[in-house]
Amino acid sequence: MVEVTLWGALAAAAEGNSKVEVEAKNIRELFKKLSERFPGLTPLMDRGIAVAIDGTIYRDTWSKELPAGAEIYLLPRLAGG
Amino acid sequence: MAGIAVSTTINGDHAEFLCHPDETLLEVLRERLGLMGVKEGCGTGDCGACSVILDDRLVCSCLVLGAEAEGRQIATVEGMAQGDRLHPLQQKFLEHAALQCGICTPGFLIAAKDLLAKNPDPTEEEIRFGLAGNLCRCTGYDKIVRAVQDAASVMRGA
Amino acid sequence: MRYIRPSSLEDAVGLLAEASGKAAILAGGSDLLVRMKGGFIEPDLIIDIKAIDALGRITESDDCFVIGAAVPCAVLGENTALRHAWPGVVEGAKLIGSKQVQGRCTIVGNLCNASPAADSVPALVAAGAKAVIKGPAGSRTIAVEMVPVAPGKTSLAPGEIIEAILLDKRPPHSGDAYQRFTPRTEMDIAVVSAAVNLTLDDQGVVEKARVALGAAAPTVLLVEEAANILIGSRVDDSTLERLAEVCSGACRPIDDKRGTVEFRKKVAGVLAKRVALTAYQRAGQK
Amino acid sequence: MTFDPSHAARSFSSVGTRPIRPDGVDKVTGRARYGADFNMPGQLIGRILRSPHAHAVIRKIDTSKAEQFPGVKAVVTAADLPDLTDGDTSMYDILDNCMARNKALYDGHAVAAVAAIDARTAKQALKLIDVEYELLPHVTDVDQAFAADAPLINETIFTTGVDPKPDRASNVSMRSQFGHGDVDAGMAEADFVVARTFKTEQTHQGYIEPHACVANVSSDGTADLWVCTQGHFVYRQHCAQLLGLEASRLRVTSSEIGGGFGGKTHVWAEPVALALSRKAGRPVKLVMTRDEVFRATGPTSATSIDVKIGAMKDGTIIAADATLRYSCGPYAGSWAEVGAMTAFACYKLENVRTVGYEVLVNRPKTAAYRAPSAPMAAFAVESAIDELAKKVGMDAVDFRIKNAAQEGTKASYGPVYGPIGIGPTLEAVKNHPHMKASLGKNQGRGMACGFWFNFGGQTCTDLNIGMDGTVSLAVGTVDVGGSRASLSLVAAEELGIDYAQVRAVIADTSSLGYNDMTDGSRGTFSSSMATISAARNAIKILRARAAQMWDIPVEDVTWEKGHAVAKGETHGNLPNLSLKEIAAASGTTGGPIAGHSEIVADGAGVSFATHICDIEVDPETGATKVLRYTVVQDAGKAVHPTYVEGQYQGGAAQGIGWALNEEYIYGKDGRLQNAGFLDYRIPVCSDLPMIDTQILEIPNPNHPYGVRGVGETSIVPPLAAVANAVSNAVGVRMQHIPMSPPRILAALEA
Repeated sequence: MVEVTLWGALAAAAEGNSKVEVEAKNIRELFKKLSERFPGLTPLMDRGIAVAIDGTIYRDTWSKELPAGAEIYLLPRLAGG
Repeated sequence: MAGIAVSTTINGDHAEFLCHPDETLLEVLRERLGLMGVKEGCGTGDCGACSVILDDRLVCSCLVLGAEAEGRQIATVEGMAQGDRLHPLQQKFLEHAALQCGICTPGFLIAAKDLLAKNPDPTEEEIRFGLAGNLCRCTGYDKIVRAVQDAASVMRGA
Repeated sequence: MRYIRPSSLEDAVGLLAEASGKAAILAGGSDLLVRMKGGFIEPDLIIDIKAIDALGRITESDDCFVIGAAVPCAVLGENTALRHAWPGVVEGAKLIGSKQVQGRCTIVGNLCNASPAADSVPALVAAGAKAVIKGPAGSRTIAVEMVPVAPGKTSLAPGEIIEAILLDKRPPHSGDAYQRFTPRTEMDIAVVSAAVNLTLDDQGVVEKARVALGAAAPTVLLVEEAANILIGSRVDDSTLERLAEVCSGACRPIDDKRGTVEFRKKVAGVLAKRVALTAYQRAGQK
Repeated sequence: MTFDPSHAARSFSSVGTRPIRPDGVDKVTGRARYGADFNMPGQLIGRILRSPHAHAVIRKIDTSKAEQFPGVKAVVTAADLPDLTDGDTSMYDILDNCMARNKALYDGHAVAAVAAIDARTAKQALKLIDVEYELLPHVTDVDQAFAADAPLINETIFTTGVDPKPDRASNVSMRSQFGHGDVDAGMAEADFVVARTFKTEQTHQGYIEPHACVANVSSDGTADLWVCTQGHFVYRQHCAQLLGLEASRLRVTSSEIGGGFGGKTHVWAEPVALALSRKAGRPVKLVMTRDEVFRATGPTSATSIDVKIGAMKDGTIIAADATLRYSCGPYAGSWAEVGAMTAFACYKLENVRTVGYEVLVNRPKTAAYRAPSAPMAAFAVESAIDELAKKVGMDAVDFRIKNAAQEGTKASYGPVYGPIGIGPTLEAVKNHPHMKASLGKNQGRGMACGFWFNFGGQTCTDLNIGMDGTVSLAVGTVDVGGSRASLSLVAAEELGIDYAQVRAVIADTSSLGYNDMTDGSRGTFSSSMATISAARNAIKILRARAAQMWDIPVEDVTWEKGHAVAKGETHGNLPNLSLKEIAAASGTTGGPIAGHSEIVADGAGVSFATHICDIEVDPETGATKVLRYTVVQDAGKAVHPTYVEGQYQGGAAQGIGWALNEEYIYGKDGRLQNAGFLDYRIPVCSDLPMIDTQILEIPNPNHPYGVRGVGETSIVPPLAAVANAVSNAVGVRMQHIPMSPPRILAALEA
């Protein structure tokens, strides 16, 4: 079980929850479960979401494991210049 | 619209071409003569990427008509190196990393060549004002100015 | 479209007079080619006047300098006698565009472009320069300030060409100066500008003065009231303050992408003060 | 990949040196080929017709006269680019931006295009296209567009990120919020509070090379595109999707790129060129004019930002709050969101809240510009921080040091930081001689901090070892500022050979696996990671080949300084085999030797910088002169320090231009008034001083050498550093950027 923090716009789409507990071993599973629980998140996830695990931001490595007790943050997937 | 026959000298070599009355020297150099080192950044004389030396004057080739080249001497970046020996400015631009993307570089080299021909030992301020007609968006000009200073010193034999 | 390079002024005037469509004079090309590129003008005939020998020279007679219509501004700066006599005029001419543009642009082109912000015009107006005009009906000579009548419009009749600009030789103790305001140090168009031309008496009192402002009205302004303030003074602080006030008041500028009405008024006065001081110092040294 | 701590003490042999770049000679001799420097046999010239109106319904487009004009070979409109985006709204927006469908949404929006035998014919043909417009009310200002009664730009936009969902459409496409703690309670507790509103105008990346491409679609369904881009693989994806082509049948070759800075990260005219080529059955070259570049591509957001920060008497910031409104052009964006994330990223804050609003306006579609959105937020926050430091009575640097984020700090945008460089940059600035130099009359000094995330992303690299022992490195991240040099250094470092033995090239989309574009400061970070891994894969093969040549077990072969070294008691005396010797024998030991790498380079380390600026202001005219400028930034590890300095200096120069003079100026008619380099004033050489740099190296724990991206952070602090310098020089807080002379004079007289 990991605790995941959602940023503002995402929390609004997750019925106002800014923190949710999810049983997930990696990023792929996390996205799948969140999407099942809060269908409103799906369009935002399609637009792109990054995951910060203990401060390191992952944009594409969906196989990345979520260590127990890790600090997990969902963030918008950003554009750069 | 009949073409105008023009006979001119480019980088020391005789060149002849036909051009439209409203065709710029920049268009002629790039599209008719294949001298693509001359770049177009704006086409209105505001960026200096198309700089060439026309007789003894530094000009933007986008503000010169091809027809005006008749009987003149034109120097472009393609004529700076002697065989495989780079011009000191070219060498110093490389050593100082005075280019990032490099699109403005030919114009800067030509402008700097003209500057040093007229003022072999310029101050930093003279270099900065002398090159103010050439825009560079990558470097902040710092390394360009240093490269010109260094090249000037090499060219003076110092 | 045709491109013709006549070798005599008469031929040029003839071509211009006979042109059936739109004809354009090409000297430096730094305005013409930009307007052609932007599609603002599509001439049927381009008359390149640079092969006309007399137009490419600066000559000196006993009483004046004659600057040919095809002389690039860079050449003005290289003429020692002209630079010494009319440093303000040369300053203005040398501020047009970049070094690349300097090698091409001409003061006559700058004048005929009829922009209120033209850099060389205020100093020419302050200098009392004259334009020699050749046309189908012969020659005439008029003050340069009579050439532009509105932004982009001149008083030249169809078929007329400006052949040269005349600048008088200077009496002793004379000096002129020009400054413009631009956000960048180079490669810019005047937001507002000022030129002052002074002649002093032996005691250092201003005897004659002309003050001109650029980009302050639809055409360059010759501000007589400002000149009157300088005349009789030693260009002291209180004179300068009054000069600034009068110049600011004389402006009739617009708000545009380059500046606001308030800014132009204020800075016109500031620049007038600064150039008056420079002109006074220059005059005192001669 | 993780940082090898042994590198901290390691002395690199290639990395950290400053050799001449491999593409340098071509660039100083005029031989390098940029977007417009390529031609194809039988090529036509394409030109685009653009809307002169800021907001108008396109009633009818009659192209018949243009089609019949001699020399015209194809005319296209939106009908030739049907919507194949299948519900992908961001791609639909890109499509609509390439060619307006129902409405023209800004001055410069493409409405039709022609391909003709030459540029003159194409230009004349554009005049023969009749477009019937029905004008609509427009809005170009971010605050006016945000207002409830503003003209509506897109009736399908309902603000997301608010609960409940709004019942009517508006120009606000998204609200986003970040932060933690109780800001209101914190603010109530504060001994000192600064609250101000700031505004920044829209700027353009200002690359000197206009967008250019040559498109060639064959009747057999294959296509080629030569184009200046920051990401040819991304352009392939976009073009294939928009044109209905198979990605593998569209080969995209990236030309040398004459500057991008974020402006060449998605397609603009390329799909139009392909559509013209498809229709005409001939190659089409399309080069934008400078006017088109300004009117129709690139710009960054204009912003309006409210900031409120509270501090205790001892200088601790107790609460920080910001509301940020960012314009995104006429399509939904996520620019304010990034501004909201970066705004307070430099600080350790218990109570922080940022709210961002994306605001649609009738201006060109906003594109990324170097650390997109961060400079404006930093301007607002760092200006308020400076003012707050004064109120508290602390030195501006000390105040920031006291509140700087550090390892373990919970960032204002959420996660906890690893090792970071904000503190060290501030300490370096505090001790910098620049901070101690004296100032004259009308002169002021300002300093400011900046933050940027940096990205990694998908990366693919091939390293091929030739039989003569030279190495060809094929990279897929476009080289925007010297990365071929830095990647060659990395390959040389890993293989233990000379830099001169490596030649890096940018491979086209048919020659290498997919790569994300060069954005987010990722070029050297991610391609160096892939290069290291490709080199290590090649070394495995080199060791195996040496083992074969020696006829010993591969476990007994190590790789040291460019040589296979035999270990073990029985064959420890074998003479080392050089890479060159192994390569020469490769034909008989199993064939070509190569190393490949396909990775997602995650773990880009965040980056911080602190800048110092001295400025002189003419109080009578508002004119400014930058007297001295210093950049201190963390690079993690500088692979090619000269090009790292170049990134620092270039970002600073762009930021200075933004701070002082650059801005889009729109008339009441909604038309852009300064679409050229004369009136859009980027700094010229005589406007700037030398820009001093100091490179700090706080290793990124997620990169084997500790590399962090360096390209973008340098543009974040300048707006604020310059504004603080001007404010200190004139004694009035500057709140509107650019601080053009009329604005400074108006502020002085207010």
